[in-house]
Amino acid sequence: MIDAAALRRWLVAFAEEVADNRDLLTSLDAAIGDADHGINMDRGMTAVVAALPEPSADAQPGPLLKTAGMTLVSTVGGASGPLYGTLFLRMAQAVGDSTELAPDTWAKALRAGLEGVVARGRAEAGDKTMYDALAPACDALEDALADGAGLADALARASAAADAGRDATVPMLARKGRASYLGERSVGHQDPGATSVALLVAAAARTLGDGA
Amino acid sequence: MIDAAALRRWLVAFAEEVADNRDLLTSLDAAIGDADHGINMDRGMTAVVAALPEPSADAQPGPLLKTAGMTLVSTVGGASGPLYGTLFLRMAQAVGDSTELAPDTWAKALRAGLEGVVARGRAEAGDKTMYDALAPACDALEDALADGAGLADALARASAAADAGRDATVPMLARKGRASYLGERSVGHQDPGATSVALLVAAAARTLGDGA
Amino acid sequence: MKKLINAPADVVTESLLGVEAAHPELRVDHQHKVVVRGDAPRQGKVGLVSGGGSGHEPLHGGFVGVGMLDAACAGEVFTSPVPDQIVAATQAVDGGAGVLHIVKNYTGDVMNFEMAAELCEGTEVATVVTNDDVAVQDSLYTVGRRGVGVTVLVEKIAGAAAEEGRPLAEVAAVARRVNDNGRSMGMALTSCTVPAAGHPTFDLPDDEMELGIGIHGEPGRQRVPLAPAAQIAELLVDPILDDHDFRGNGGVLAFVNGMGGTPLIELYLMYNEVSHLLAKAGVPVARSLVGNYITSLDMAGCSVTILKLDDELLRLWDAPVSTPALRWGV
Amino acid sequence: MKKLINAPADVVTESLLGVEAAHPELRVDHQHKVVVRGDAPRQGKVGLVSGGGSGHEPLHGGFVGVGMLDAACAGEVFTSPVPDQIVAATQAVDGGAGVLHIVKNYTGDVMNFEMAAELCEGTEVATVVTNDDVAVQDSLYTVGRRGVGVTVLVEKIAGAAAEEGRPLAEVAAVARRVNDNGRSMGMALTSCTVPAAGHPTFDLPDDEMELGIGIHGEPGRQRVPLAPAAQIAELLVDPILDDHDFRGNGGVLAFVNGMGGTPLIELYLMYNEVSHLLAKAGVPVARSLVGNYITSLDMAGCSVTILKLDDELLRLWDAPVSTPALRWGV
Ligand SMILES: Nc1ncnc2c1ncn2[C@@H]1O[C@H](COP(=O)(O)OP(=O)(O)O)[C@@H](O)[C@H]1O
Ligand SMILES: Nc1ncnc2c1ncn2[C@@H]1O[C@H](COP(=O)(O)OP(=O)(O)O)[C@@H](O)[C@H]1O
Ligand SMILES: [Mg+2]
Ligand SMILES: [Mg+2]
Ligand SMILES: [Mg+2]
Ligand SMILES: [Mg+2]
Repeated sequence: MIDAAALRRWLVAFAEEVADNRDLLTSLDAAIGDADHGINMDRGMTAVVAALPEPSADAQPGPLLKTAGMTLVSTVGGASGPLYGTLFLRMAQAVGDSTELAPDTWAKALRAGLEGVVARGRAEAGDKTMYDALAPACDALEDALADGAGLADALARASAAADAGRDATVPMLARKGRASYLGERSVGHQDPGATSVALLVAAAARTLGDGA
Repeated sequence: MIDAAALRRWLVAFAEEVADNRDLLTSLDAAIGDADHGINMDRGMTAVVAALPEPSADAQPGPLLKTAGMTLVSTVGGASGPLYGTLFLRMAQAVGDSTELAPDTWAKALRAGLEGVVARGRAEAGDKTMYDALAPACDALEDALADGAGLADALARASAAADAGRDATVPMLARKGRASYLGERSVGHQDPGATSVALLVAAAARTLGDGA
Repeated sequence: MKKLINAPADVVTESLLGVEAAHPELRVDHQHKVVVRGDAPRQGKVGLVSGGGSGHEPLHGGFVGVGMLDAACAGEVFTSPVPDQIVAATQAVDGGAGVLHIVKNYTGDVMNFEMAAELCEGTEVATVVTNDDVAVQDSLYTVGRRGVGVTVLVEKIAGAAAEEGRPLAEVAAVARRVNDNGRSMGMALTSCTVPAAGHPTFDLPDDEMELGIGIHGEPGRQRVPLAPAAQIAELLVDPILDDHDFRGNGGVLAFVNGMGGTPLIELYLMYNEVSHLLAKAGVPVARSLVGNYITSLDMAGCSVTILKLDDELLRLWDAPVSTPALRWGV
Repeated sequence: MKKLINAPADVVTESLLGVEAAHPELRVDHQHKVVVRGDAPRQGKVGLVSGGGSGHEPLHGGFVGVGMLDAACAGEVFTSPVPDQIVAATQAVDGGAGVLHIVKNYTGDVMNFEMAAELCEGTEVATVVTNDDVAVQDSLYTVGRRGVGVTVLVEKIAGAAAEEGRPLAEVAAVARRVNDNGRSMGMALTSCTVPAAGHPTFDLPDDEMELGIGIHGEPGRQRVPLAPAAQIAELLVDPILDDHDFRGNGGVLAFVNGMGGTPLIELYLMYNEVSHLLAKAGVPVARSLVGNYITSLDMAGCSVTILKLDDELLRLWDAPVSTPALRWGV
C-alpha cells in the first residue's frame, strides 16, 4: 500500500531528479524549444517540496497530490505547468480521501492523470510530447499488475516503458508544443517533457516499490 | 622646382599609401579612438584623387591644393577632415598663383599648413596628435634647406623626422582629440593621425624629391 | 553571460520595480507580477489583459496605458504567466463590461490563460489568440502558428476600440480582425541568452542566420547563409505576401520590429527594403512602425509584420495612445 | 560581422531612405544626409540643428519634429558630419530668427560645426557644446569632457523653448543651463562593430567590462571586473553625484540609456538600482527616461544621465514633443 509519506518521498525524489537534470532538460529544450524546461520544472518542484506538509501520521494522499498540482500550476507556467499540474490534480481527484492506495488504485490515479494531460493539451501518441513517455508507463504498469506482478516489479516495468517512450520521441516529428514550430528540424531530438516524465516514473519505481 | 603635376603625383601617392594602410590606421584608432581614421582618410583621399584635374600643362599648384583641401573638408568629417583640409587650404593660400614652387616656397607652404592645423585644433607639441609628426617634419625640412641640402635630401630628412615624431607619440599621454578621453590608457599607443602624416611626408619624399 | 542584472532569478522582479519607479502613472502588483493602468478598473470599459513570458519587452508591460492594455502579466523569462497572475490582472481591470484576454498562440500561454479564464467567476472573459507567424505551417494536426508581431497591433487597435466604450464582443471582433489580417515572419542573426541558462540558446556560425524564428530563442525553420538586408527582406516579405492578399484600398501597416539586440540604424535600413518590396507588389503602405517592440531578450535580428488596414482599423490605429512604449495623440 | 545591412559603405544612406519612407512628416535631403522637419523653415522660430556621426540612433534624426530639432545632420558612422551638410541643414531651417547648433564636444564635431558656422553668412548662428561625461577628467590642457546623454535632454528642452517662440539668445541660454546641470557616465559590456571595419572595435573578455566609455566604441577609462547591476549602478551614479550638487526643490530627471544592444528588461532593472541610489542620496526624482536614445551601434551597456531640474526646465521637458523617438502631449 502507498501512503502519504511514500508519495511525499516520491515527490521529493522527483524534485531531486529534476534538480540533478536541470541542465539536461534545459538543453534538450534549447534544441527544439525555448531552453527553459529544466528551469521551469526545477522552480516548480522546489516549490512543491517547500509546500508539502511535514510527514505526519494523519497526512492523506489526496490533499498531498492536490497541493503538488496546485503548486505546479501556480509556479511553473509555460506548457509544463498546466500539464504537470493537471496530472497531479487529476491523480488527487482519483484517489479521493483514501489514506492508503492499493497498487491498482495508484495505477488508476496515474491513468486519470494521463487523461487530464490529454484533456488539457490534446496530445496524441506520436506527437513528441510528455504523453509519449507517460502513456506507455501507464500501459506497462496496468499490464504488469494485471499479470500479477508486485508493485516494485510493476513500477520497474513502467519506468522501463517510460524510458523507452522517451527514447522513441527522438525520431518523431513534433506536432504539439513549441517543437512543432520547427517542423522537420524537430526530428532527431529527444523531447524534454518526455524526459522529465521518465524521471518522474523512475522516481516512483525507486520510492514506491517497497510499498507493495 | 615643384609643379602641379608633381603635387598631383604626391597626392596620388599619399592616397595609395592611405589605402594600403587603411586597416593599420583604423586599428591604431581602435586602440585609442573610434576605429575610423583609416576609413576616413581613405574616403577623403579617394575623393581627392577623383576630384583632381587630369594633368595638364596649365595646371597650377594653388588651385590643385585648394581642391584637395576643399574635398577633404567636404568628405572626411571627424577631426581629420577639418585638420587635413585646413592643412591643404593653407598651403594653397601660401603658394598663391605661382606655377612652380621653389623648395623653400614649398617648405613655407607646409609651415603655413601646420599653422592652420594649430589654428583649427589648438594642438601643442606632446599632445599626441598629427602635430607631433608634422611639426618635426617642417623643422627638419627647413633646417635641411638652410643647410644647403637639395630637395630630395631635405624631404628624406623631413620624412625621417615625421617617422621619428610618429614613433615618439607612443609614450605620450593624449591631451587632444578622442584619445585624451582615455587619460593614462592612451599611453603606449601610436597616434593614428601622426601615422597618416608620416605617410604624407614619405609620399612627398618619394614624389617631389626629383623636382630639385 | 554579460547582462545588466543581479541574480538571474530576480531579473523579472527587479525589472518590474524599475517599471514602477519610472512610470508613476502605472501600478505594479509585485506579488502577481502584473502591471496595471493607474486608473483601473474603468467603470463600463472593457478591460484588456495580455501577458506572456518576460524577455519580450516592451511587450506587454510597456503597452499598458490609455488606449491600449489595462494590465499585463509578466511570466518568468520566456515562460507564460501562471493562472493566479492572470486572474489577479483580470480582477484588477474588470470594470463591469467584461475583460478581453489577448493571448499569443503558444501551448503554455493558451493553457494558462484557459485555466485562468475558468477561474474568473463573475467576470465575463473573452479570449483572442494571435497566430500570425507564417514561418509555421498550419495544419489540423498541429498547434498552429505562433503569435508574434501582430500581437502589438492587436493590443493597440483593440485598446482603442475599448477606449471608445464598445462592448466586449465588438472589441474581441476587432482584435480578431486584426489578427486575421496580419502576418509576420522573423529571422535571427544571433541567439539570445536566457539569464537563468547563462549561455546562448543556440550557436550560430558567423556566416549563417536563422530564418523563421519565434520570439523565445527557438531555432527557426531553417538555417541559411547570411545574406544582405535586401535579400533578408525578401525572405521575410515574400512568404507574408504569399499567405494573404494585402491589396486593397485601405493599404497596410508595415511593421519592422527588432529582436532586442539590433539597433535602429539597421531597422530603418530594413524598413527601406521592405517598403520597396511592398511597392513592387502593389501594396500601398498607409502606416508604419519601426523599432524594438516585441523582442527576444538580446537577440539580434528582426521580424516583419504586415497588417491589412480598413477604415476602421486605420482610425483605431491613429487613435490616441499613451503607454511607456507607444504614445501619440495625447 | 552580423548586421542587417547591404554594403557597409551604404548603411547611412540606406537607413536614411528608411527614415524617409517611415516618416512622411519629415523630409530627407539625401545629398546632404540631413533630416528636416516637414514644415521647416518656420518663420520667426529659432531653428535647432544638431548632428554628429551616425550609429547613435535615434539620436539625432529620430529627434527631428515638433518641439525638438528642426534638422539633424548624419555623418558617416561615428564620424562627425562635414561643414557642407551642416550649412545645408542650417539654411533649410532658418526662419529668420537664427539657428542654434547643438554640438557634442568631440574635436571633429566642434571643428566641423565651427567651419560650417563660419560659412553660414546671412544666418545668425549660436552654438551650444554639450560636455556632460564625468568619466573624462576636465582640465585646462585637454579638450575637456565628451558630450553624451545630456544632448538628448538639451535637444528636447531647447526645442520646447524654441517652439514657444523665444529668441535665439534665450534658447541658447536654456540649452546651456541644461548642459551645465546635467552629468553622465557610461559603461560597456561588449564592444560595438563599425560596419566599415567589420569586426568589434575592442575585445572584452567575458568577465570584464569597460567603465567610462563614450558613444563611439572608444574603450573606457578603466577595464574592471564584470559586476552585478547594483554595483554597476554605483559605479555610474557615484561619480555623477560627486561632480555636481543635485539636491534642490526641483528634483532631477533620471535617464537610463541603453547603448543599442541592451534590451529594455535590463534597462528597467538598472533604473531600479539608479532610483534607489538617488533616493539614498536624498535626490528626488521628478521625471525619468528609460530606453535606447543615444547609442553606440550594437554595443551592450548603458549610461546614466542625471539632470537637475528647475521649474522652467521641468515645464519645457513636459511640453509637447512629436518626433519618431520621443513623443508626448500631441
Ligand atoms: N499539448 C501538449 N500536450 C502534452 N505535452 C505537451 C504539449 N505541449 C508541450 N508539451 C510538453 O511540454 C514540454 C515543454 O515544456 P516547457 O519547456 O516547460 O514549456 P514551454 O514549451 O511553454 O516552454 C514539451 O517537451 C512537451 O513534452
Ligand atoms: N586638436 C587636434 N589637433 C591636431 N590633431 C588632432 C586633434 N584632434 C585629433 N587630432 C588628430 O586626429 C586623429 C584622429 O582622426 P580621426 O580618427 O579621423 O577623427 P575622429 O577622432 O573624429 O574619429 C588623431 O589621431 C589626431 O592625430
Ligand atoms: Mg520550454
Ligand atoms: Mg577616429
Ligand atoms: Mg517556455
Ligand atoms: Mg570618428
